[in-house]
Amino acid sequence: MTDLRTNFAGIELRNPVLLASGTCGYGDELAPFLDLSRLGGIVTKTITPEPRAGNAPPRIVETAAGMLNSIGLQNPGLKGFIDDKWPYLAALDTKIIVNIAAPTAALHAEMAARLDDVEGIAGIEVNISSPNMKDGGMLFGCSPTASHGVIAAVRAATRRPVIAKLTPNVTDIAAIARAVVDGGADGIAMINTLLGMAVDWRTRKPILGNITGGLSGPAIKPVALALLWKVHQAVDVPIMGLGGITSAEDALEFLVTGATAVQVGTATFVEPGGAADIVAGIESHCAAAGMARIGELVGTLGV
Amino acid sequence: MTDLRTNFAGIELRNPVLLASGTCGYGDELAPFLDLSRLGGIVTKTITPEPRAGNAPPRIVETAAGMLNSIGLQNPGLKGFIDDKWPYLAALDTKIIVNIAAPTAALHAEMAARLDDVEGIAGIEVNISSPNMKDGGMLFGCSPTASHGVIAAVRAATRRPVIAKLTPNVTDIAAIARAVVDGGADGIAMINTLLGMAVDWRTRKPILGNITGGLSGPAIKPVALALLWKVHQAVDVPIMGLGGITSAEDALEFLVTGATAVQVGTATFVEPGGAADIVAGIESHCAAAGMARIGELVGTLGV
Amino acid sequence: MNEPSPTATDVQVRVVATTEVAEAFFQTRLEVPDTTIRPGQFIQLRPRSEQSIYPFLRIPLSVAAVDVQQQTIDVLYEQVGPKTTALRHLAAGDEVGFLGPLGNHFPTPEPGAVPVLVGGGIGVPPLIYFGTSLRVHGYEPILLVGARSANKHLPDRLLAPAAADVRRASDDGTLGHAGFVTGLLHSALDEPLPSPVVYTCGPHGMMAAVARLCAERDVPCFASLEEYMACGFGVCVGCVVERANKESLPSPYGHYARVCIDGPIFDARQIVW
Amino acid sequence: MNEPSPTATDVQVRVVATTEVAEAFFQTRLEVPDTTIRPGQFIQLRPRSEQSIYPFLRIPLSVAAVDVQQQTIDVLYEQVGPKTTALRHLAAGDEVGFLGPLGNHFPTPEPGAVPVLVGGGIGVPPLIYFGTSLRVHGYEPILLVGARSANKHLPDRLLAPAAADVRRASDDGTLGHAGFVTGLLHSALDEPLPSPVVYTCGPHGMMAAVARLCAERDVPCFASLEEYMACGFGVCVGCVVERANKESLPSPYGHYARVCIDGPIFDARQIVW
Ligand SMILES: Cc1cc2nc3c(=O)[nH]c(=O)nc-3n(C[C@H](O)[C@H](O)[C@H](O)COP(=O)(O)OP(=O)(O)OC[C@H]3O[C@@H](n4cnc5c(N)ncnc54)[C@H](O)[C@@H]3O)c2cc1C
Ligand SMILES: Cc1cc2nc3c(=O)[nH]c(=O)nc-3n(C[C@H](O)[C@H](O)[C@H](O)COP(=O)(O)OP(=O)(O)OC[C@H]3O[C@@H](n4cnc5c(N)ncnc54)[C@H](O)[C@@H]3O)c2cc1C
Ligand SMILES: Cc1cc2nc3c(=O)[nH]c(=O)nc-3n(C[C@H](O)[C@H](O)[C@H](O)COP(=O)(O)O)c2cc1C
Ligand SMILES: Cc1cc2nc3c(=O)[nH]c(=O)nc-3n(C[C@H](O)[C@H](O)[C@H](O)COP(=O)(O)O)c2cc1C
Ligand code: FES
Ligand code: FES
Repeated sequence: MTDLRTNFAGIELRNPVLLASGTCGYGDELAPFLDLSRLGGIVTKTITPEPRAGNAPPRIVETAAGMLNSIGLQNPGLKGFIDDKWPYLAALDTKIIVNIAAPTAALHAEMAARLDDVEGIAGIEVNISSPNMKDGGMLFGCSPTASHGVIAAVRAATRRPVIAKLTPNVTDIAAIARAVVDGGADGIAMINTLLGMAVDWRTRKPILGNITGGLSGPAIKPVALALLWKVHQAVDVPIMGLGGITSAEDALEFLVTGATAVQVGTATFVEPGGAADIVAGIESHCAAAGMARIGELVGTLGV
Repeated sequence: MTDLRTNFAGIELRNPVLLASGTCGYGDELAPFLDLSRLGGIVTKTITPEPRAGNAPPRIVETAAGMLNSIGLQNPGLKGFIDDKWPYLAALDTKIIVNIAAPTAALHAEMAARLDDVEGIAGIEVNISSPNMKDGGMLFGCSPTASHGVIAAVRAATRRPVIAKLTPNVTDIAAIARAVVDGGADGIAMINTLLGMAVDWRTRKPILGNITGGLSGPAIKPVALALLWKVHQAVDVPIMGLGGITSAEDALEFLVTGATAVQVGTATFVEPGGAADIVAGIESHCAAAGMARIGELVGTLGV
Repeated sequence: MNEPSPTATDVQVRVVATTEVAEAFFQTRLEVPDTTIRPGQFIQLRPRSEQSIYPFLRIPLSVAAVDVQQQTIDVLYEQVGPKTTALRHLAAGDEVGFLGPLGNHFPTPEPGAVPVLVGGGIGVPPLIYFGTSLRVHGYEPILLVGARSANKHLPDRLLAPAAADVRRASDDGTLGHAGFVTGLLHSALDEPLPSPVVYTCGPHGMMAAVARLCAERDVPCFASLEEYMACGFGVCVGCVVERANKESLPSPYGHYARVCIDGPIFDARQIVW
Repeated sequence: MNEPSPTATDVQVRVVATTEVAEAFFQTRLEVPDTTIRPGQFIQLRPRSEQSIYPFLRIPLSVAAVDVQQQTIDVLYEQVGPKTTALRHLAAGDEVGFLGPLGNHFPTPEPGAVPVLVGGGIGVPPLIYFGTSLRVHGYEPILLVGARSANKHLPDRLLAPAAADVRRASDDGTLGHAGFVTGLLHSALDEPLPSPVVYTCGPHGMMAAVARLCAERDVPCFASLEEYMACGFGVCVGCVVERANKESLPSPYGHYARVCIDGPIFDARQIVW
């Protein structure tokens, strides 16, 4: 038996496996297929200050070993979340991290402050990286200064652990990571989706209504690992690794490379109960390898 | 019958299908499997001023719908290329584009000038984007200023068309594209590989000797199309599109999205004769669609 | 129509057999643990081994027939890409991942009404199961079927259980009415049918035309929509359709409905075509 | 040993049959248009349909047996991941992409020499074909085979054609010598063999130990290397091994040799272990 308990930036997790933002909604649709209490936690679909309609369809298309999405952050808004979604989440026996995005640093801070009044939230993940959030023009997550600004504002507005979620679509992700840590981030989650596009040459049209979208799934795992490795070397805060994880072995690769915990995203669409199997697989692999605590594995990559 | 002839930045191509740098060597190993005269052209494996040994193995690993490589530009150097490789290439009935990389702008220019004395080269592709070229520290292709500098130097040193090959690993590829066009690039080739990594969690070691490598193959096609679309809107020079092309349909998607020609890379490893099949497939699809010239398709994406 | 939908489960099931029933159109019979599936519901299959991650996403398919005795269901599908190719190549006895039943179901018409089922191409399968079930409940549905040409039409033996009155159209005139299936609907609605109710599934353009025609004639119309799906159970919000009457919604959050869980069947007047 | 290697071709071939010959170890027989393949050469198979792109790269496998009459070849492989899984699941009659033969071949020993073949795990297959061919040419090879345990050992009937003298070792002592195959080699080289020549294929550590032992005893040693391969025909420069005596090379360009085309068989003294 390996002890899988993990402390992530002050959040006590039953095990290091969470569900990624936007791939588990607000928990309810998954419950028939997955016992959420078997997971370390779940990260809610991004909420924004006001409700959003999201992008015009089609919003989804499969690509080689992955998929593109352009959901466009359809969500009920902060108030709708608290009124309609939180009661269900609050009753779950797992840690709930709330993922937020807003058009300005100040609005991020306002959201975080308002959520501070809601009992039971384990942490705030700040989505400075969604290719579907266009309100702010260029993404915050593409500029160290803007990233720093958003995270500092949220940090000042909440008593909860703040996790910055980074985009891979940048030249120097280590610089962004240093900026958010400097701004007070207690942890980092990475990666969000890669910018991607699919085209139907016969109709001569993009397949997604939004033209481009975010690429996720096994196809991006090598990119996620390379960027995780860069960021692990650049900063000292704990990192949640994600991008293409579909198996326990995948998860273990992220842990070895420097992630303290992992998030399962797109894989849940294909195997709704898969995250629990990943927990079980991690436990049996680590037990077979004679590890007492999962932490013994984290960041042990020898190069 | 659709006329597939394509003028790319002054280079008259039999058809818009070329082989990508580093995936066709200097032509000879492929000849048993592929009649190179059926292609628009081939782009040589990158040559550098001096011979290079390349990186320590392992250099290759398969990933989901793709592969990582860390060849590290093993090549015979400029003189070795001209003496040992060029005679074979010169005799081929297809356009030969020579791909170069060097640690400084001045050395790029020197190489281009020396190649100007070699009769028969159709164009120069400047690899400012290989994740395996570390001599210059940060890649030229990651900075608009550095990219501009290299291309301007090469442009001044050669009478041949100059094609800048861009990396996808940047925040704003349109800015890099504008910089190289400003520096005098006659065309753009994109994309080079994405930064990636693979890990063996049991041995707790990276799989590649070089730790990270370049991701190529079908997995990256959505990224290549999205970036092509961005660059197509940003500049007016012709673009060679590449990244994950394995079929005629893939090639047509790049043409529709804004590529004047395409390059086939990793696919050649799996189907050594595949590029010729892609030419045939493009021809039959376009003929069936009643197109007189392939150019009618280029950049026709309706959004 | 207001019984709750059966609960979906995620199981491995076995292939009984696959047969080609029209050109590039296949029927696969699956042995399932539970046949409690309502007409109009669909399933998500994963036609690959545990070791493989390709094809990556599952394939949504309507249920075309249910055999409660044999504990089997049939899916009918056109081979169009990697997932349908993988499914078609499974051998008898092979396992396939089965998630379902998913989505809502066709609403039962008022007693005495005449259900007019209008299907095109890969939209025909759910109407077969629906028609079969309607007849069990004493209705006499009319089935209008369109396809590109004769060789793309499903054979009589597959359509017969769904309706005594089957009428066909083909775009190229090689079978039945020459032209679109909407031509057949036009004629059918001209007949003196007692309170017709239209149910349609097929290409978007076809269903839009059907919906328009029904609106003109003031005939109720229910459409079974298709959208690219990732999850199929409501969590990704990827498979959406725009709602009509957005003004009446409490927030823009509701502008789009999910085809997989809020549908796939919608009252044709409640969505933007 | 100096005849040129046969020319490689890229063709589709058919699976005759696949059988499990040891635990998770499979033998697949392929019907090939041309059996001109030299011992030590390998092939690149693509066990998937044209429509599918997964598994993406081909799988390099040594040729373990050739039947000139039946026009078939055998490959022997352990199921370790997606590609070997896909290959193993092909049915009789299925097509598989075949690129080959590739690489160089084992050098024939001087007349009268005793070939000592040292194989471990998935390295045994090429030695079977080589041993069989050596016996046809009048040599009497000794075959030393190592595996993790008895159930991973290939059966006698597969090894018998390669040598009259087969000696086995297993790491866990469940069959033959308890320990590594290098223990067997130690003993064999202690025997008064007339000019022994060692040929080895197996895990890197095993071959390195074999090479070391041979260097100590001044016995010639040829090793068939394995590296991750993309192309298999020399164009990607991915499958390299570091050369010894780099000082003697004209430029650093030659520091690394390609296993697929400059090998897979190297004189053990010419590479860095
Ligand atoms: C609720 C639902 C029920 C369905 N029922 C059936 C059925 O009973 N029989 C049947 O043959 N098909 C049905 N489909 C469509 C079927 O799911 C697709 O044809 C299939 O996923 C294609 O997968 P592929 O990998 O073979 O081809 P792909 O390569 O994925 O696609 C081939 C072509 O089909 C188009 N396509 C793929 N998926 C969709 C989609 N979801 N919506 C619209 N266009 C798509 C693509 O644009 C492409 O042109 C249904 C779809 C949904 C959403
Ligand atoms: C010239 C040559 C000849 C070969 N002959 C045989 C043979 O006759 N029988 C046989 O069983 N295998 C042979 N192999 C190895 C075989 O190619 C691999 O086992 C196979 O590619 C694994 O593919 P996979 O998708 O099933 O597993 P993967 O998931 O790709 O790999 C499974 C495991 O094998 C390792 N591995 C994969 N490929 C290689 C490689 N090329 N070198 C070293 N380790 C690797 C991986 O690190 C991983 O741990 C040969 C390899 C080469 C290069
Ligand atoms: C359909 C979909 C919706 C997503 N929505 C969000 C979101 O609302 N907020 C967010 O931070 N990330 C979102 N993501 C990104 C994922 O959380 C994750 O970062 C990414 O998909 C990579 O992980 P994966 O490959 O495991 O899916 C979404 C991803 C998908 C596929
Ligand atoms: C093994 C390998 C070697 C490569 N070497 C080079 C190189 O020397 N110079 C270069 O500009 N690009 C090189 N590339 C990048 C390719 O030319 C191409 O940009 C990239 O692989 C994306 O295309 P693809 O997905 O079709 O392979 C190499 C790619 C691979 C896979
Ligand atoms: S397919 Fe995911 S919500 Fe409908
Ligand atoms: S595998 Fe490509 S050079 Fe050897």
